[in-house]
Amino acid sequence: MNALRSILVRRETGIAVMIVLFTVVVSLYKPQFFTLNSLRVILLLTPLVMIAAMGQMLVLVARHVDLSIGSMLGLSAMVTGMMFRDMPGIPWGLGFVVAIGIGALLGLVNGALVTLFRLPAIIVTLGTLNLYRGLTFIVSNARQVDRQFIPSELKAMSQTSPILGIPWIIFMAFAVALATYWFVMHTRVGRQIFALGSNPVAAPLRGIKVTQVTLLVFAISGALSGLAGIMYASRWGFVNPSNTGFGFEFQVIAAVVIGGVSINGGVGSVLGVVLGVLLMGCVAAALPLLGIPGTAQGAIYGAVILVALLIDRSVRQQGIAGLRIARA
Amino acid sequence: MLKKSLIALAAGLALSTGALAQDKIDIVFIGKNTGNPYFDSLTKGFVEACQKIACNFEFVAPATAEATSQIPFIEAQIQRGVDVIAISPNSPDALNQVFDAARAKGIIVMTVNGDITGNESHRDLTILPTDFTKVGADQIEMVGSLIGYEGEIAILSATTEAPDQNFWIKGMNEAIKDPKYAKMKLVATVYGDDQPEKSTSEMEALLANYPDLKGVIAPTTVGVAAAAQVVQSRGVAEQVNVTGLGLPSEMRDFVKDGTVKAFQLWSPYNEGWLAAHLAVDLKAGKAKNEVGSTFEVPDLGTITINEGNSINTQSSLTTFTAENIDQFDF
Amino acid sequence: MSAADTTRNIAGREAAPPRPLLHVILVRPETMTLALLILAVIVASQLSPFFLDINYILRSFTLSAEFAIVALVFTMVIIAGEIDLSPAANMALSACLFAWAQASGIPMPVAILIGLAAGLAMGALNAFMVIALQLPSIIVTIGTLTLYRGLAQIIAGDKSIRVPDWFIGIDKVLVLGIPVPVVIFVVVSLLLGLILAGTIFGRQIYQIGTNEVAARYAGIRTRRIKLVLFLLMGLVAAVAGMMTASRLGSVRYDLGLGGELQMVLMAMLGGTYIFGGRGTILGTFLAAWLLVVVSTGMTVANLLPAIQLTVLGVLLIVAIIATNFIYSRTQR
Amino acid sequence: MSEADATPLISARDISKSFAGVEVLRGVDLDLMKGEIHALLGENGAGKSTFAKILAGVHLPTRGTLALNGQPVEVTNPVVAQKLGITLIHQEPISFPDLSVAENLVLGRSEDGWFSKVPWAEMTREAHRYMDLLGVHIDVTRPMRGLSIADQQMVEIARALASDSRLIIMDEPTAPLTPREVETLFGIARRLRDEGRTIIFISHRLEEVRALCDRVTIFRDGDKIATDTIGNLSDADIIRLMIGRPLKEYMHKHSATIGDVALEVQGLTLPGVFYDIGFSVRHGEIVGLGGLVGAGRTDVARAIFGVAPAESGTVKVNGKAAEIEKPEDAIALGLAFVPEDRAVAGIFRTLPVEQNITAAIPGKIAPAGIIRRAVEKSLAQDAVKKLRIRLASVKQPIGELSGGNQQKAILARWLLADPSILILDEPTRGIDIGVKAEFYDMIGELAAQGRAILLISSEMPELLALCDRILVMAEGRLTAELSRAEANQEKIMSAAVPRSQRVEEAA
Repeated sequence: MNALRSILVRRETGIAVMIVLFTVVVSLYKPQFFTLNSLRVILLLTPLVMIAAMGQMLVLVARHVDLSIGSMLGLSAMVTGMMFRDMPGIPWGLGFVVAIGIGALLGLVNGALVTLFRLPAIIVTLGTLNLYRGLTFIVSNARQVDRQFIPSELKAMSQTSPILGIPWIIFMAFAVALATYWFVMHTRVGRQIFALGSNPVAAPLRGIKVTQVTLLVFAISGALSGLAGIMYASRWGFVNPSNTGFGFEFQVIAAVVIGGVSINGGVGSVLGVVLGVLLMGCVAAALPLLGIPGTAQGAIYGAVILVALLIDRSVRQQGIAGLRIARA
Repeated sequence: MLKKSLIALAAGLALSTGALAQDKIDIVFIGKNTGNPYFDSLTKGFVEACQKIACNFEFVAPATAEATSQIPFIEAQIQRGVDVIAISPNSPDALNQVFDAARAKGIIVMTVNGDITGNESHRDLTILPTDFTKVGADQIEMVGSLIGYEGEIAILSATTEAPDQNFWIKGMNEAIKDPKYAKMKLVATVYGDDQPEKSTSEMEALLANYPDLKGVIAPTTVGVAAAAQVVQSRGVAEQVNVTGLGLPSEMRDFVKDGTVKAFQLWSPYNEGWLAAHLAVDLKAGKAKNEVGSTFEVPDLGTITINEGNSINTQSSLTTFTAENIDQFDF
Repeated sequence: MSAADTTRNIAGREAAPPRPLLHVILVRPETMTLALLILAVIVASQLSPFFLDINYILRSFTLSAEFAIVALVFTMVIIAGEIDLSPAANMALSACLFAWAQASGIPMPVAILIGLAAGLAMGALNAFMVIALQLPSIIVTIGTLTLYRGLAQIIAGDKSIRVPDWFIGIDKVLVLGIPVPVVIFVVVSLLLGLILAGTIFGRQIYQIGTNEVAARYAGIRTRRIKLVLFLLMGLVAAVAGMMTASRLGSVRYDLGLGGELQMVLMAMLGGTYIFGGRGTILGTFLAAWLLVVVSTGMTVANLLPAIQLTVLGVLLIVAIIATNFIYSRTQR
Repeated sequence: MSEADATPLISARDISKSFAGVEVLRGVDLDLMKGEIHALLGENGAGKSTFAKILAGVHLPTRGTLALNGQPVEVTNPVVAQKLGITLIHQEPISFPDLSVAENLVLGRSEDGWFSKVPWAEMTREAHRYMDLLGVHIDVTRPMRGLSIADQQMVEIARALASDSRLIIMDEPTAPLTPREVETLFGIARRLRDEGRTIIFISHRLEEVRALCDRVTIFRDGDKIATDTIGNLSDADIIRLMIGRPLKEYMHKHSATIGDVALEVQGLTLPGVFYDIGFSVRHGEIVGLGGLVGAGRTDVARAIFGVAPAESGTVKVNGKAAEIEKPEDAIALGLAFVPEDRAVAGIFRTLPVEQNITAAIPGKIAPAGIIRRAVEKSLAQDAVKKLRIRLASVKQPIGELSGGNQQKAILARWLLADPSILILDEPTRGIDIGVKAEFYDMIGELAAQGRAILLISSEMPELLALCDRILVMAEGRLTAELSRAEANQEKIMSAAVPRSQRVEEAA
């Protein structure tokens, strides 16, 4: 009884139910939506968001926020793309190292500003959002890196599939999600991130090195944005200084919030975030199929975020009410 | 008091720089946004022209292509006192007021590679890369030749209100009525908003909704690349022919691996080249901005100013195929 | 328990000596903003000979005036300990509704009323979610910002809606040589500055932002004051939306896109404390000019937006480091 | 004690502590033996908690040395303390509400690297073992959030066991517990002692100390006054040592004439919090409201004042039924409420003292909505003078003032509103002894002016000294009403301690 109740009030169940309902309703109108290929389309819409969402989840759990992910994605993708362009013949795998490394470095800068100067992350990352985007323009001289310069092996990752016609990058995204799951559930520092977000005052009393953990969290967010950056190059085959990663933070934060990560820290699950990302992907894939004009997309996203907030609140209130009954 | 002296100071400065630049005219080209590869080639036309003739050229552009982002840049050029503003407008009407202000100062305002349709009275002239009335028919013919003049086709456009694309789509709808295309059917027109993600989703939806689709026309550089990528990754390039308007630099791979057999465009370089020459000639009085008047441009020959003070750099579209694509470096 | 004890113990010492008056006057964030403003003017006039023209600067200010006006109310919302990221989207939706109404033949005064009512309604929705449902305002208004702009897009599509010729050009009308939007900005600044600094309403905004629980215990009507602020935000955003419509001559769904960033920049550069309780209208007033000078100076020097973005990012970070430093020095 | 155990577990020598120049602990020498339960007694602010926190590494001593098993040690932070085997259990335990019970148990113990694996299965098994050992039934996989305070304490104790702590410090652990829970706790404490561990027990309740502890150390005003075996001291001895002066010195010479009923409460109920509360307070009368922390006293006051209104029941002010739904309503009726937690519900930390003082009288400083600075300043300065608030300037942020002066400013805020009914919730908590006396005088004076005063206090001497009548609450219900003549500590305490049958009634 209790176990059932606890499953029912879990956030993940709610999102899963929303995904199922949404799929059923859309499939009634458009049977094409309920096909393996459509699953592939949905999945192909998600890998970049999913990877960055893992980093954002950790940042939110630690009671911060990272608005600069889109610009970190853009800058690391640009540097990597330029490397491919200007050093032909360089091993394509090196791109991953470079992109992730640059992303981690940019994330560390965010973390350092937040911890050393004790600044609010929302403002710091708003500043670096502009700063990193500006740097992207400067290093690239406002030039796009064209398709022909992106190694074909890299591009093939978004197209060739090891199994079931599902391309490599989707497996990579799920691998990152699994790794994150392992990281938050099974490493000491992963648990410390949750402890830190759950009670920042008590954390140092239990030997949690707050500065280092915060730096780590921002560095991970940056590194994953860098990974998403090189995957952008793989997926779209170009890197553009103004478009690449622009507005990405909104998609990611929306997905993470829908996935049940609390902006008050301490709460969040990888499964919830994965489902949140998938729900967003379902909506994005279904709209053109239903012939809903792109102009409606913004309003729908806004409504989804607000609905997620309302659900969150009612769950929270039920929790409190339940407590009161138990105490009385 | 302070204000007066500031104005005097500014006026003095403006005079002195104006005097310096007397022999060369100042041209500024304002692109839709920075980092847009299309304008790299167009800008090159300006730059190389100004190396040969009497003009100073500068390129500026806002970071994003939204309707109002170009306004501060136009205001700045007015303040700088340039002679000619060439611009690819981000909005057909939000710039009217600031254009009027520029023209009131004697600056020639020319729109390049896109016009402010419906508000033509707010600019001096427009330079378009080709005769837009023919684009629709050319594109229908192209897709027809690729699919053997038989089967379902669809259009993947930019935004629903993009004026040029809508004009061409209108042309396509007219052209397809020709008996030659009787076995072809235009089943859908969708809009990818010139974003790769959105264009991809729309293309995927087209393939899902119309399993018998034979051809897709994407008359926008972002759309055609996204559509090509979808058929490439789905491995359906043999069944679905993607064509449209694209940049050789973005399409080269798709053409070479056979995903796209042919697509079209014009020369952005020539737009810049022509605009710079025309600007110098107008300022020097060698050309007149009147419908029907003509002027000479090296390499392009005699150019006529058409109805609505509109100029075309080439009469019809260039077609790019695997054979010729390596001849183009933009 | 231990945290409370620690604060008690720290507070347990004797009263600190007062700070010198000069220190009080000079060591405040607005001083920093003013210094940056002066510096920016000097740098900009070195960058381009065309910059130092008061008419040009005023004209350039009109391009940001709508955001600047909204940023003043935004400052008050932040001081009250909340945030509203939706006003730029509100500007777009109320302007779209207004333009759509007048374009479909509704008389102009009624259309204006529709626009204003829409702005108020959007403010009311924010207020409802934040005050009545007690949801965090930052996430609520990120949601409503997406929603409002999305609705604007549904109403207007990608089309521009024209406004009548007589309505166009508010920025071209001069009062004593000053464009009307600038005049409005100055008047609103004075008005809100006086309200914030000199009335009990303003005082209570600071008190709520400093400690909302204590404010409620002291009988301050915290919910009502926040409601007023959110409604004022909605109303002023609607007015700003229509001012933008007048300046551009047409309305599109992307009107004011990215304006929330400008407003945050203005408030932060002006020394408003992101967590509430501190900040002034004077700071935001100066910061608005600072922002205009910086961006105009760079634009007229034909610097690429790359540099502009970088400078803005650095400026924001420097400003908050300075603000936090100043607050930590003045508040022991 | 046998000679074999002669090496004390902890030897503290000359431990002193100052906060910002104020010495709160002076030269304390104390030996804690293995296998003893040692009580620390003293009034609030006597230094016992500070001493405990120095042992646990929360504070660093300004002077003095500690030795563990005869070896000198430096306890620089709580993590070091944990490693040395010293655990401090807070009254409201510090926990990570979103983490599971088992995780809370082991967090901070492991020395392993960041990326070493969390041994879930082992952790859960171990947590179960400790819970079984303590004889409590808590699902160790559920999150900490929502656990009762007693259970949270059990988790803390389990944590001490898990890290094999030799010294366990319990800071007022029994205040929020029911008698049954207290019994369980004591049983565990005794068992731990018999295993050779040392327990420091901080409490105000003599009967508990007597029931549990072997030795007792008494603190007063930062000095250690005495250490002795509990059997050697009578209650009277202990009280005398704690307060250092006869009780009656505290007595306020109350000369107010008691008038009509000012505040009358009937059947006030907020389910789950308090039930059927009824009492009255007359003009000129000081009515005390005693009981344990968590008995619902503050909730009743909050309900009367409209912060969190009751669901049923009536409140009458000066004989008229009053609808109080929010604090504004209460203020309009002439009520004032000085809340318990100054930092949370009282002060505006960064705002000037004068703005803090005038916060509740907008109508007086800004008659037409516009603030009259001169009026505000003179009102504030008068209040500062009258209440002898020590500060540099009324423009100073209130956060720069000492706790007692902050409290005076909050009191000043309400006195400016000229309330006829004043509710004071723990008004002297955390205030220096000298300032306390000032407060007692002021409270007496306020009553003498004809105001009705409801005084909530956990300090029995304070209630006994000041009040005309004393009400006592336990578990959300009024359990006693004592006149001044009949009131004494035993009666208050016996009414305050929850009884098991009352628990059943409530359920």
